[in-house]
Amino acid sequence: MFEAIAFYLFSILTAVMFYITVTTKQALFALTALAAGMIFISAFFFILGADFLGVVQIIVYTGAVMALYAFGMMFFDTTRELKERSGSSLITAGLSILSAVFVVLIFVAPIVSTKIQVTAPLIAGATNSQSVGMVLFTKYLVPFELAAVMLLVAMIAGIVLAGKKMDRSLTLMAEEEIMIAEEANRKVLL
Amino acid sequence: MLSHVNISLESLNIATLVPMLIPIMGALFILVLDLFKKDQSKSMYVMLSLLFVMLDFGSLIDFSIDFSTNGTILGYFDMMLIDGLALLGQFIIVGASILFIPLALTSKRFHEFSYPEFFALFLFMISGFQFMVATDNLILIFIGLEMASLALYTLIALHNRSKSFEAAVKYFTMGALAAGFFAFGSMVLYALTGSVEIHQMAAVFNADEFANLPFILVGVVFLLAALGFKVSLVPFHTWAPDVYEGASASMAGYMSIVPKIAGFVVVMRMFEFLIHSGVVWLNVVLYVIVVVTMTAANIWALVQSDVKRMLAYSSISHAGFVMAAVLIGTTQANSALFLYWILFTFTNLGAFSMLWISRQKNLAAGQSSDHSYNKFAGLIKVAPISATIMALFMLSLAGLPPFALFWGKIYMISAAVSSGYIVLALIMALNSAIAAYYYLKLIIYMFMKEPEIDIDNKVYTMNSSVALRTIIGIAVIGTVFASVVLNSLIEFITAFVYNSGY
Amino acid sequence: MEIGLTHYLVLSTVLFSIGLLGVMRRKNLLMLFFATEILLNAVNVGFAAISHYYNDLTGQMFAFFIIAIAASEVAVGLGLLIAWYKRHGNINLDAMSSMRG
Amino acid sequence: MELYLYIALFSPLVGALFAGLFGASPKTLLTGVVNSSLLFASFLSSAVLLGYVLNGQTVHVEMMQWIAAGNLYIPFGFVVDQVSVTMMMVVTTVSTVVHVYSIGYMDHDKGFNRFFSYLSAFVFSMMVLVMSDNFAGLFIGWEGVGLCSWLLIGFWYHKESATWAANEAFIMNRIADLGMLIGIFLVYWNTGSLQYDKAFAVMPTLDNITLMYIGVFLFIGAMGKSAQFPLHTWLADAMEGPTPVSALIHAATMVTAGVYLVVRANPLYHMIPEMGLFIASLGAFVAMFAATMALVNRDMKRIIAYSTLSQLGYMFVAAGLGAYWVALFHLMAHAFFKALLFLGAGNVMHAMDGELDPFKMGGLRKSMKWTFIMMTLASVALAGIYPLAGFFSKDAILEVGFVEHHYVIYTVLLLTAGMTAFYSFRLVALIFHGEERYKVFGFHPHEAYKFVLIAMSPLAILAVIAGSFKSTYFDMVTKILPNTEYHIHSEVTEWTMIIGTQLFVILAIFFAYKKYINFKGENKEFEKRLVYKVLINQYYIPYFYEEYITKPYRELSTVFWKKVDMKVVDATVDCIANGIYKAGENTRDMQNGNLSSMLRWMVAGTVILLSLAVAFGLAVRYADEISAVLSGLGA
Amino acid sequence: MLDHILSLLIFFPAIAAIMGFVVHKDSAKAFGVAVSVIEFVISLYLWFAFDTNVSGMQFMENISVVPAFGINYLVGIDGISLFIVIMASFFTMIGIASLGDMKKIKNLVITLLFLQMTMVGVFAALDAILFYVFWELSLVPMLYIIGAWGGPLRIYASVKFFLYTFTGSLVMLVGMLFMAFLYNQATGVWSFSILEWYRLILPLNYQLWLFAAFFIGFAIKVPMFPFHTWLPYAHGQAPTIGSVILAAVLLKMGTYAFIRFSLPMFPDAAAFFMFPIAAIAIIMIIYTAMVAYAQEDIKQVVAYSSISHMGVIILGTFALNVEGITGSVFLMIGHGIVSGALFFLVGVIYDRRHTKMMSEFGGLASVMPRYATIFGIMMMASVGLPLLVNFVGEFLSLLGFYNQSHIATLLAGTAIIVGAIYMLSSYKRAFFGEVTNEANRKLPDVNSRELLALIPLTIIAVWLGVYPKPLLEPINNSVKSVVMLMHEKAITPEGKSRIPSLENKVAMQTPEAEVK
Repeated sequence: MFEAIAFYLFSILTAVMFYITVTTKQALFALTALAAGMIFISAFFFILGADFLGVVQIIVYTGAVMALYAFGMMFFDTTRELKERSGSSLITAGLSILSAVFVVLIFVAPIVSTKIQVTAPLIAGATNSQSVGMVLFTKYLVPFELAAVMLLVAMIAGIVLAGKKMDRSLTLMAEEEIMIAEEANRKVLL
Repeated sequence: MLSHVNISLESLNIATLVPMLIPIMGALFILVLDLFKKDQSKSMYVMLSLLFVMLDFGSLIDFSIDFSTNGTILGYFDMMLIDGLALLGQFIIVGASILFIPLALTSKRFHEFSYPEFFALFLFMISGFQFMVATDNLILIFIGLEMASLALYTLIALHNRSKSFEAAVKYFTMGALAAGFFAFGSMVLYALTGSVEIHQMAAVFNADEFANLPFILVGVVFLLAALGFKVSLVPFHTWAPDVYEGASASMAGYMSIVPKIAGFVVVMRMFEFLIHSGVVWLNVVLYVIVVVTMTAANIWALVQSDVKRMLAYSSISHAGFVMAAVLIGTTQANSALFLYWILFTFTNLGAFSMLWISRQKNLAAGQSSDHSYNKFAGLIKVAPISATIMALFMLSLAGLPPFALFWGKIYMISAAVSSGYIVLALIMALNSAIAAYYYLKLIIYMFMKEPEIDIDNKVYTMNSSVALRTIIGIAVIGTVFASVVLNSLIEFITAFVYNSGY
Repeated sequence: MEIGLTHYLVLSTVLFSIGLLGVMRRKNLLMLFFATEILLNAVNVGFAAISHYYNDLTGQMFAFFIIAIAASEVAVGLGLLIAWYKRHGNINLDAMSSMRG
Repeated sequence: MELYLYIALFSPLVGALFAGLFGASPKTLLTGVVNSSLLFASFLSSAVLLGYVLNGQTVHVEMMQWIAAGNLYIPFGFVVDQVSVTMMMVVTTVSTVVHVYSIGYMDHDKGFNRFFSYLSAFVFSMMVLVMSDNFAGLFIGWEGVGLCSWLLIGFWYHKESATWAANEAFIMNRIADLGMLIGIFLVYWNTGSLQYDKAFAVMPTLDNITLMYIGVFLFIGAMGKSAQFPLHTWLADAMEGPTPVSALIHAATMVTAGVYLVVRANPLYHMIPEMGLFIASLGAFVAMFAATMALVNRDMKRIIAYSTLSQLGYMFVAAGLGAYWVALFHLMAHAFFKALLFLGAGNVMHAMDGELDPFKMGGLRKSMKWTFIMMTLASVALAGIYPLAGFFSKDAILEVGFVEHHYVIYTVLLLTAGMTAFYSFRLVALIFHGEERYKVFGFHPHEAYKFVLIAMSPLAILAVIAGSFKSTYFDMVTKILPNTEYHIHSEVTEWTMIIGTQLFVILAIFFAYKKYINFKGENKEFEKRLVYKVLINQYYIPYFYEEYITKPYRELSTVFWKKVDMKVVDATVDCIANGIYKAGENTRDMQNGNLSSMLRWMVAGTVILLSLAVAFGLAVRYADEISAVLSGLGA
Repeated sequence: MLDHILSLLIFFPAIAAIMGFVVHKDSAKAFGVAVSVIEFVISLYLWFAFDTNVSGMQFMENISVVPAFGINYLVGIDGISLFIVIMASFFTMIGIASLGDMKKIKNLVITLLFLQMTMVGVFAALDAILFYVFWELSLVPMLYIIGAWGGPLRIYASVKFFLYTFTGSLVMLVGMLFMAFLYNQATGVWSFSILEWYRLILPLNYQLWLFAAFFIGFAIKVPMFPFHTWLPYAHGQAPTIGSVILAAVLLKMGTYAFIRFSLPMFPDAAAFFMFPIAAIAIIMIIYTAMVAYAQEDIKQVVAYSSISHMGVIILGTFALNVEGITGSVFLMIGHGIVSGALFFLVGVIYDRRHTKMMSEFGGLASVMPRYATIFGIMMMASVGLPLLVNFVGEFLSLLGFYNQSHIATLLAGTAIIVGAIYMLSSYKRAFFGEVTNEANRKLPDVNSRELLALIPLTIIAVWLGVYPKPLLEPINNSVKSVVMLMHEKAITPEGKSRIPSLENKVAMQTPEAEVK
């Protein structure tokens, strides 16, 4: 019973939050609603016994991602309202509702498979974090490391793209201009 | 309580990671090098990257020898899967990268190559694609895909001009959506099978005799959308022309080959068993998608006024053509896919390199885009060799014998014919005819028109350098003399594909 | 009333659709990125639920990696946006159509 | 004897090539002399061969293989037998005369050398035609004479009418040649050979229908060359050519090729008498039909041309009724006097600076005595007055008609004989008698060169004496032709007929003289009559052809080109190409560069696939219910 | 030498062409002439060495290229292809020799030499893929020739030419691949060798479909109605040399391919489609002749006349008996010579006046008598006058088909009438009458360079008309074996009855494998 109440409560809350995120015209509202929605999602993780995931969700999303977005927003000065033409909102809404309806239509029928073989079963008696750690560092070690590399890539990409060197474009400059710029640069460095 | 896990190191088969690790190491090496010693010449980075990639290639050769004697190699809790498909895919990925890297050595300076990070990211990307093809675990596929994609977005943006940002943002946004689709599709299939490994899924489906067909189809649809985005099938292709146009020509050429072959390998792993298990729906849908992709892209290519955009659409069309192999699903078809793509690599990369070599920094008066058709008008008079080489690539793309793509084409059509897809074969053939028109258009501009824009002769070989000319030379040789190595190529590919069970 | 897997899957789908809605209608690129986050989060709910009902950790693993992917995307996405913004002074999607046809 | 055969055959060819070498250079008398001598050599050889044949032997040679494919074997084979030697004699005789005559006639023409080249080429073709031992060789000659006829009619190519007439002649002959060709095909596929002897040997085993077809198609070929109705119009127009050409080709030799064909194919036509009757009827009709047109015509050469046509009709009557030797005999006799008539007309034309209207002449007998004599002689022969050549040959044909009980044909021919006499002497009277009307037009007539007249004299002599060869000829030629003799059983009837005919003809001559000897002004009233209009307009047949065949053909061609080929066939092709291109133009907006719509496309694609998946999934899940419902609906 | 004479013949011009890039442009023509003369001499030597008594393939070479897919470099010639090969080298030779001062002459010479390689290759290839390679490759030089040296509409014309034929041949390619698949089904190995394919007996429905697929490729090339509209454009815009080679050699590829592929491989389908194709041939003959009659441009007259003549060739081919097929092969050569010469002749006047409209001319016979004479001879050859080259072929073709259908032959026979109509009327308009246009009054007659091309053609036209035996005999021998093979392979009663059996059998290939 508790589970049901919690499920419905958080379902409605997340849905509303996310809905606000995608519809509001205030960027600040959207950001806040997104953050709230993500926290509510972590609630599902806790309900489902995925404690580790819940914690990661809160830390990574609400902590890191939201912080990043917040910085971005400050940079972009998007507190002012952004005029969005919604000429084809009908198509937009229609498509998303349709997709939901179709999938739901299928999901209301129960899955009948009986041949499922679990590859990484929960380990009896271990806490969620323990078992996650167990799996993560055996079977999923390669993806885990790769994810690390991916984060490195993302970091490099972020730095490079936002870096100062991007301010002038060698691509568009004639060879002479580049020379002059390099000279100037060298002087500054000296 | 948790018990200790005892795993012998041999059973992990860590060696399977070597081909992917080489570029990662290379990337880290470059980053570290940059930390210690700033402002190195780009040529050094180019050669370093080239070395690493060639090393990678060497390791692949090693693996392929291993594969042909011992068969499929599994590694790391079955996470890694080195079978024929993986090897062939990696060969193309790494091989195309070898051909691509020297293209950085242009005589004019472009922004991206001034970053050591460019080369690091490039190597990371290769590794990402390699992971993507060398596993049948959806998680690893996903991470490899994302890693490669994120690097790719950056590489495009680093070209640093308005259009390349636009291209990168568009690509990125759509990529994010596609990632959502991929995740959702994986979730559905996971819900059905309790596994994220493709062979496992296949086992479960077959055991159930596809009892949950509607569910399966939902999963398949989302995966199809995600992978269709990657290999640019209509209607998930919309990113392609804009991104190709925004990216530098060399990068566009690279994009038309490497991400797609990675995508095709995944597609093949994912859909081949479904096709063979008699899911009629998938047959029909793929049939339609293949035909629409070929035809629609061709039709749009007809009306382009920019050569690079035309080549973008043509690449989409070629992707559709190759996608037919997945639909046909015989060993011959799957071999044809790889054969086609290898030959396509030479030709298409060559064509894009020809554009790259002629890329000027600022548009001349009367020129509407970087590589507009009228820029090439009367090229035969100004630069006869360039014109001839370009024409060669165009003819090859059009499937004119005896140039490279012709052989891929007949092998593919033969595969279609041999498994009863006569109508499909005809459609493929007729599409080649439509395609011939726009390739011909460029030839006509080059050979039969008078120069329209007053540009300096040097424009056409503005970026020319020994490295670029070498690459183009290799592409020319590959295009013209494809028939010489064709037999061994076919035998090699067929053996690999067949031994992987496709 | 028992909350079954189906409930979670439906919830996941609904959230995913909300995300799609956002992706399609947002013109502010930053807010468009929010929507893509929603997509991934929706999927995460589903994975966690399936994982729970099958007593299998794979789903949680997937969700974990999705979170990592989402985080990386944010970094790259923001980097791109900053670069674009520096040049054009806006992050309006409609301003971004120099290539067409 | 083979040597003579080759000399007879090839010396004209040598002449043609020789003259052809000088084709573009200015006139050299040499060509005329050389060619004439070569023709004379050919004549002599023919004569030698004639002597040989008269001894009852024939020459048959096979020079070389021409076409061999499958079972078909066609050699260049030549045969000199009784029939062909007759033709050879006629051809070489007339052509030698015409060659010599032409030296004078073409004296002032720029194309002198060219003319001789063509003329000799014609003789060569004609020799091939008559000497060939197979149908294919015959066809070579057949087409060759057509070509030379085209060249010679259009000899004065700067004249629009001449080139038009040349083309008309060629094309009309081609129409007939198609029939001929089909006939040849029929012969080959039914008998397995195109050699005369082999083919005719097999023919009796064939069924009647096949023979009928062969006969019909071969005769169509003959109709074209011999200008039988309805393919006759070209002959009169062919008079645009130089007069020696008219004499040689369009009177004496080429136009009789049709008759020769029927005679040559006598074993065939012998087996299909119905066809023979048709040929005879057509011949009789043409004889009359052409004669009527000759009655009123105002063009000297055309009158003679119609007369030729009429006489060809006679020949076909004889051939059709099975009297092949008679046909051939008339062919020979006719060649002599008709050529003479034409050559005389040529002299007159020359004297009158090319004027052809006899109404503008008159009284020329004073200044052109010899011509007058020769033309009168020829006209008398043509009219069939005893004892000239025409009497023996033409009377024989009348007799044939009578004996075979085809009285209608007989009557028609008899009437035609009268008309022949009338128009011949109308011409003579208008030209040579009466007032000297030409003075009004400022002509200064003069007699032709001496050597020209001398050259003509053999013909004049032959026109007179040819009749006396009849029995020799008969003995010779009936060795291979049916030797039916046509004798009217009762002597009284016979004499009545002969005398009656003679009287009738003489009457016609007098009538012509009376009417035209003192011709003054033109008879306007007569010209308003319908009969006159019909006749002068050649029964409106050329008009009909022009209006209902040539014009529609031209218009249809234009329609085919401008409407069908350009607007339908080509436009369809372009339409497909443009359609594809337009499809691209119209849908390229799908790629509008806006990220939102790109994302929407992607979602839309997914949703469409989803809907298909759902539909399919539901259909599979409820397959039983669906089929139950459908069967309930009676589907 | 003899073992590889065909390869020599194929690749010699190509290698020479590549070397030609180095040659200075002033000497390019001389170089081209030298190369093509050598090539022609080799081809004559080929004829000399050719054993006319052998009906099968000679000078065969077989090098395995892609054994995994059954693609071989397999070449050889028989009586059917021998003379077309010689004709190809002959026309290239006189074509280059008679080139006038043109812009970019070096490019043109090189292109022509490449074209020669493809032409010889097509007729010598005995492997379907090899055949296809040359077939398609021949489009490129022609595209360039039309597109770069053509008239005002040259780009449209060249693209139309290329795309049209390319499209058709792609359909043919699918047919080839299907054929190879059937062969694979029957024997278990891949092979594209035509000679191997001959051994395959196919059920009727396969035959029909395959025949249709090949037909589209060939019909467009020939070109058959209603696929012919590219031809007038191509001819109308092409430079003289382009038209000459197009008409003389390239069009023959289609008709040759019918004999090489369609007939022996699908005898029953050939018999089945005989009448529909005959109907098309008749339309080609009559309809295009009428269209030709309506033309105002003298080159278009010749172009349409080509189509009309190709109709006769097709008809002869589908007579399915020795007479007809022999005739059609001979007519290919005849038509090549005659229409080639006619295009040369049109080129002569175009060079002088830069117009091809007949209304611009008139009375040329008095200004240019030699020209008029040669034109006249060729025109007469074109209308099929006996003792000139075309007659032999036309006669045999029609004769052959007469055995199959009387009415059809009667209709097709109108070729000799309608042909005469348009030819004579065009000739009359251009050559006869008074000289009305002042510009024509001072036109020089044909010069020695032009005579260099025209005189040999005239001589050949007459020689082959009078003494066709040297060509006819080898052709006949080879055709006989083709017909025999067809008769043996035919499975339907219709096929058996339509294709005659020949008594004295000359073994060529005996059918072995059969597709179930």
